Amino acid sequence: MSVTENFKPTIVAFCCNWCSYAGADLSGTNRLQYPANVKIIRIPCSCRLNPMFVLRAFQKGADGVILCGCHPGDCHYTTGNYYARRRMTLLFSLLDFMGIERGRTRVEWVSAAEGAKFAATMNEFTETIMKLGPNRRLEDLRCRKD
Amino acid sequence: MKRIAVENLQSLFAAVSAKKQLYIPADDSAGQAKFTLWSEGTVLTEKLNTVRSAKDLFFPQVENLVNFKVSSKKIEILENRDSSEPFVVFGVRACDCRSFDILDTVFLSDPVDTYYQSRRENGLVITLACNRPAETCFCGVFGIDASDPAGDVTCWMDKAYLYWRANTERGQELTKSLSVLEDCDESSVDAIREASKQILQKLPLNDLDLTDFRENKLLDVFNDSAWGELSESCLGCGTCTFVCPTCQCYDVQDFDNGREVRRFRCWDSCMYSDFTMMAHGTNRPTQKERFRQRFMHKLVYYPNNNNGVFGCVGCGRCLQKCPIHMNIVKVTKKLKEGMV
Amino acid sequence: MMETIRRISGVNPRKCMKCGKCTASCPAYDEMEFHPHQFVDMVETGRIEELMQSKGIYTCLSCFACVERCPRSVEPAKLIEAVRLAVLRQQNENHLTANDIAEKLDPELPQQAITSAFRKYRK
Amino acid sequence: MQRIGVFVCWCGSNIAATVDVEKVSQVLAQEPGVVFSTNYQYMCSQAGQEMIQESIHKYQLTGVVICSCSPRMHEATFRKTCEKAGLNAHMVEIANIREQCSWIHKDMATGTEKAVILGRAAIAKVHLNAPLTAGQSPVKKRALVIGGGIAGIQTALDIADAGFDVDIVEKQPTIGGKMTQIDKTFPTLDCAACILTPKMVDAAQHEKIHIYSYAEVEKVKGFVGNFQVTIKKKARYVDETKCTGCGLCTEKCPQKKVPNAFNLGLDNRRAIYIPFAQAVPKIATIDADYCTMLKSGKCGVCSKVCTAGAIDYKQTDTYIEEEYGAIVVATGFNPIKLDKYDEFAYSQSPDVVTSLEFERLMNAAGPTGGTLLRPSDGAHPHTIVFVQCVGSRCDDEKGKPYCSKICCMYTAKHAMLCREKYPDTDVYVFYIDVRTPGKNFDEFYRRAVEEYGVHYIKGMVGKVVPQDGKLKVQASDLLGGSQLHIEADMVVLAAAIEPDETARPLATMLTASMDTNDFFTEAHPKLRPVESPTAGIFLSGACQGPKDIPETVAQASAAAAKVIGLLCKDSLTCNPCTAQPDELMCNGCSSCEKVCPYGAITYADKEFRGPNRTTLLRRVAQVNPAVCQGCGACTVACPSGAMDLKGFSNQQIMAEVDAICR
Amino acid sequence: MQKRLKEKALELLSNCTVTRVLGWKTGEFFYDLTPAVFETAEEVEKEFVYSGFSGANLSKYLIQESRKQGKVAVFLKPCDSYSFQQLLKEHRILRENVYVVGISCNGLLDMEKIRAQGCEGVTAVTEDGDTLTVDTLYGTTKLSRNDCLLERCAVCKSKKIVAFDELIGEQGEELESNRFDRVAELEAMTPEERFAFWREELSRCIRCNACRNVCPACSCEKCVFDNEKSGVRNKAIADSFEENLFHIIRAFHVAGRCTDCGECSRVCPQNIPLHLLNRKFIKDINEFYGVYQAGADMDTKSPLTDFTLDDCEPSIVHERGGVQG
Repeated sequence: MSVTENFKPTIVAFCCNWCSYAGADLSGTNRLQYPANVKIIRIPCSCRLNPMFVLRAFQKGADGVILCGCHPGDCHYTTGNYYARRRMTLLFSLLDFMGIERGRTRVEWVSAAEGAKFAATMNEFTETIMKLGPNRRLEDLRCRKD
Repeated sequence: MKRIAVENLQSLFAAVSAKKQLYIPADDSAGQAKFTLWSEGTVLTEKLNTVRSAKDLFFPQVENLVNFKVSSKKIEILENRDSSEPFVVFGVRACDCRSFDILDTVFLSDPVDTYYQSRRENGLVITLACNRPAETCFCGVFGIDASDPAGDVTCWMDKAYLYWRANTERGQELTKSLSVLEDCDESSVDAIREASKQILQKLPLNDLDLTDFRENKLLDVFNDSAWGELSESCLGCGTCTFVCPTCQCYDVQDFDNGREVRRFRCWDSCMYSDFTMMAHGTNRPTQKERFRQRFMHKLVYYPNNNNGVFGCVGCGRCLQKCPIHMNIVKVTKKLKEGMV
Repeated sequence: MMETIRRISGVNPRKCMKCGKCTASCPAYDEMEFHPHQFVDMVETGRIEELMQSKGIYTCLSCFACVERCPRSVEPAKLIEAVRLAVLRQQNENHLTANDIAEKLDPELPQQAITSAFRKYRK
Repeated sequence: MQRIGVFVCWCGSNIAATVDVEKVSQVLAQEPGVVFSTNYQYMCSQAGQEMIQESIHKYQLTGVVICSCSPRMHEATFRKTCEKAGLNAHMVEIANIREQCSWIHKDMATGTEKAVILGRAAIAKVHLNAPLTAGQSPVKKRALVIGGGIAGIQTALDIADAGFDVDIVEKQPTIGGKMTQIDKTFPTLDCAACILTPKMVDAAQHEKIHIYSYAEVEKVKGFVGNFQVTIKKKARYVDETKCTGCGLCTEKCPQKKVPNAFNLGLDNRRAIYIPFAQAVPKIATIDADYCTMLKSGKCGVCSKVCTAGAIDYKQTDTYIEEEYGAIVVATGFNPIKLDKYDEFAYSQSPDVVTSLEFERLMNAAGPTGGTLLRPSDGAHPHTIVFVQCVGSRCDDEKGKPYCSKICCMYTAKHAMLCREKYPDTDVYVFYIDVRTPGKNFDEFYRRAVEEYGVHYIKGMVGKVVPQDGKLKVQASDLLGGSQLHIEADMVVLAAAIEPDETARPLATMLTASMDTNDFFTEAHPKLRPVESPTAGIFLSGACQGPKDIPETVAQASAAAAKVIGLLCKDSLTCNPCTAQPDELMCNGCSSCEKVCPYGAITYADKEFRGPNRTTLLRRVAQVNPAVCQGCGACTVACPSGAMDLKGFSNQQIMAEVDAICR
Repeated sequence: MQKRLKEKALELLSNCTVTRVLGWKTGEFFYDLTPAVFETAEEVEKEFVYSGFSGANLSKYLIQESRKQGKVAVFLKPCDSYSFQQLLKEHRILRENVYVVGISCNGLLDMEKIRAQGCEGVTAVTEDGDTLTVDTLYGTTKLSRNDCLLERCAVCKSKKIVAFDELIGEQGEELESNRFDRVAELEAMTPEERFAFWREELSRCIRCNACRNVCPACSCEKCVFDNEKSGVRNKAIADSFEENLFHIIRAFHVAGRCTDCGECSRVCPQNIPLHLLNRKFIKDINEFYGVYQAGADMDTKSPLTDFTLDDCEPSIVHERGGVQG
């Protein structure tokens, strides 16, 4: 159990440049706290997220991966998040099919005005990952930090 | 010669396993045979042979070579050899046993591949004569007697007994330590061998004639017009290579986990488009050249360099597993047409 | 106490913008000493005791006109109901006896309202 | 190997208070490729920028990482800084250690550790950055204004006065919009028509303005500077070039029972009509829903009376394709439908009217000729109740969550006008708050109360019941602490306003974003209020949010200024972060093309060198960098990974992932 | 059937409709047929075979063949015709250079299944209705034909030939198939069981790439797993993660394009049921976005290059039934 007690999860948040990255900035501007485990990678649009990036993150030691994009209908590029939504739905379903914990992956739509939602989402997601413990089912042993 | 009743096989395995790690061919979850580390309950397969050859135990598909650590701006080199402990492999067929000779020629000649060497030194081979060869078997073509294989120890099996003959010093040493074995007469296996030979003679591929390839016809074979047709349907996958007991090509790759770099080698296949890729590209641009390379190597280059010994042992794995059923037998026969 | 009321009712009185439409809609306005918008205000400012003492909470018909009309979905009637429940839970008083029913009967009033009120306020 | 410089900003104490900037710059100095690392109080200051420039020269930096505030804040600043020092702008990466680090963490150790990781990710990315050069795309010097209300007219006039061609597309047969229906304007009470119609005429006569009336935008393609727009001119069955606007047909048409939309259905018009006397263009239009000739082929009266021979029953919708450099949205607003608010009896009594209907009833050109009469019996009303905030300031389910902004003022205007014209009427205004933030607005409202004796009552109307020709109004008086029962002759509802229903499909065509209420979103709520986030799309008037006339006109001119600024340029710098296919790996499968929202991807059959001196003809994707906006949808649709995105390449993103997870 | 196919091949060659015929060529044994291009009548006469072991899907070869000089004839079974049409849709095959002879099909045989039923040293198989007579070096056995069908044939989704110039045999119908049963069974397991199942299966992978190289959808000019620049190139499975990575990404890349032709599982030397991953995607697509069959027509948009405004959210994976992980 010591593993879980000292567990400091690594969480990668892919944020679209136009809504969610701005939403993340806003939660900073409003001084809303969320765990430092969450590290944000800026991508132009949620549709830029290649499933390979998600798997890469798990390989290199991430315990949770979350994608944040504009709300459906609000995509800066009009339709990007609709494609992202289908891709991630199918990817997550396949991961689930392969027995990977459902909670490790998530998609959340966060607008530029939803600083509070961003922080709340990250707090909640981190909590979920804390409960799940370290990623063991989709890890690369060569990357394990011991 | 020793023997043990078939129903007591598990106690033999237990006795060997008590001394060294023991690998035996056992069925995996898909019902295919695979060399498996023996533990209580591991049962010897009824299949003729394993899907992957016994090569895996001496030349694994992936093997660590060395690690680098990059800290600030310095590079540190760290030894990262997979430890090789003494082990015994039971149930190696005559074909696979012969493949070790071929691998030895490659890996143990100067410069010696110490990774392979340490495994060879640590590994004791117990062969098992074939009673029921498959239609795809053609080891006889290479002068291999499947009814009397080599190895540190040779075994035969019938319904009642497993017969055991130590061939080498190492084999004898192991035999001595195994009290479960009982003495028996050398002639006990004659009947088994005879029955086996009867079958071996009837195998459909026995007529494969390789004599023409022994002569130095390198360029003729290389330029044969049949290669295009033969390779046409090849998918360029690595199945034949990876199930082959004698293929020994590998690639060296690095894996960076962000804190240190692991350098490892892994099997490569000359059927792959990026095999021996160089800065200028590849010198085998189409599947025809890659396909030709594999068979030229086994049928021409290797025998030319090694006193006429072919780089194939006739195990028949590629015949069974090739997705499009192209194989060394078909290639040989087709090429022979051009040699007349 | 304020929290209890909020919990029972599920109403957030802070959503109220004090427009008074509830009070404007209330058919029992004249029967009450506190009116729907005041209920909301009193719950918000914590004047719950006063409310619980009030007879007005029993003159509320639970017609839900205020709930229906409130532009902010504050739902005053639910607050009143919650206060009544709080009273019931606290005091077990008998607010409606069988004898009281006759005078309450009104052809305009649905029978069901009487029945449900009787069930609720009878000890 | 890049030579990377790392610059850690303190942002005064904004970063330095929770991030040990000294430590961050020291640790990052140890990263491979980093040849210089420092920290400074304000990197964005003149001195900070000079320090970066000097370091670029001194250490021959090929890449720069700045650990500072959000790239949304100063990425552009730092890129320019580095560009001036001779470094390509895209060799700069920002690690966001303020908004996404120092401001969300309280603990120095946590903040520092995270800042280091974010810095590493930026360094890892810079290692793979390549200099990018933005392409140029030409600007079509013509603007399109969608909507011909006061906002559209003002924008068009301003753009045209600057010397650029402007087209106005108006869906109604005339321009003018809502303002044409209004009687007087607050707070000055001048006549709306008197100030609007000259502008309409100006627009019609301006040589740089072309008006497409009775037309709609059908399709929009392209991007800033190069929009291709298809405009649908709806069939009006009247030849615009021949019609003189004499109006004879509108008098002779036998179909008299057509609800007059201009008067909100308060009276009837003919099937062929000119909306109002000052319509621009003053051309008749046949209402195909009512015209017996079009419906059954029997009639043809208008054709017979038309001396100009302008009637053409065979006219069909026509489509015009035009190119524009900029598009202005000025689609305006409408009052909401009141079906949901039946407590006010709007559907039960004709004497319950909306404020806009009330405008028509007060208007000299309206159905009653400017005399205030009850629609039900044409009697003079003596008691009028105005109800504020109908459908505004509601919970999402109950109506619009926003304040419609204009109702307080026009209600004050209506109340005042009633009392002025008919001093014997009692006028009640029920309000929740009276909101009068505007020049001379509160004075106006106070005049209504003090000089005109309008009864302002804080409270709300609960229900209106039509009974015996009267309207029984039950309301609360919160300050008086009573429930009021008023017998009114008329009830006027200040209905909330909402964006025009054409706005949402238009936004989709324009790829412009909208908020949940269908108002167009501005690029920045404070600093770029008249631009849409979609480049080349500008916002004018109430399509962006509720506005009164002065505000609308101000925004219209502001949008025009922005358009002029754009059209002045001969070419635009394109987004350099575009998709780029590796033709050698492209399968030509069209997956990328199918997901591209801009149609930036086409295919070409190209010859490639095959093995053994052969040539192969292959279908490969081509990206038009002037059209590509860099979303990256194609990069993921591409199974072979042939399509990559410059500036956010697969390798760059994976390097960031690696750095964060390591 | 073989006779009719041979006749057709000869006819097409002799009347110059085509210059080449793509079919199956005889091997050393009765079962080891190799896809081959026949250019002369003599070759066809001598070596052309069509039998229960002509399982190989020939459509992928057309990517190359249709780009060569002259027209090529190809024999496509119903399921192969879906692959063919999907490739057409992706502009990979030049239709004008191909003459498609659609052939009806009553299911193909799986040598692995015959061997798995205890037949060693098989020398001949004769089909007689529902029975197979298997001659081996060690005697003769009779097997039920149904037990020896390729997995994809046992759960055949369609007997319809969706693209052809000419038909031999009857045109068939799309079938009610129970092909998703196994997927559903796995879905009903706990995540731990599913994880254990896939670990066991995928741990056998030797990354021979047979599944990829045989797959008609995996026809990339250069696969990401062979491409140094992709960042995911690898040649061997150095860690169990890479097993997952390869098969997840491969399944994802063919999602919406996979016709469920089953070749991946047929060729896997380690008998990994790889088709289950693809079928899971197909099942999900059918459930989330409406029934879609890749290759069934030329027009319908692939579900991954399409969307609707009210698609389900990814959280559906968390919300729907089954045991939470």
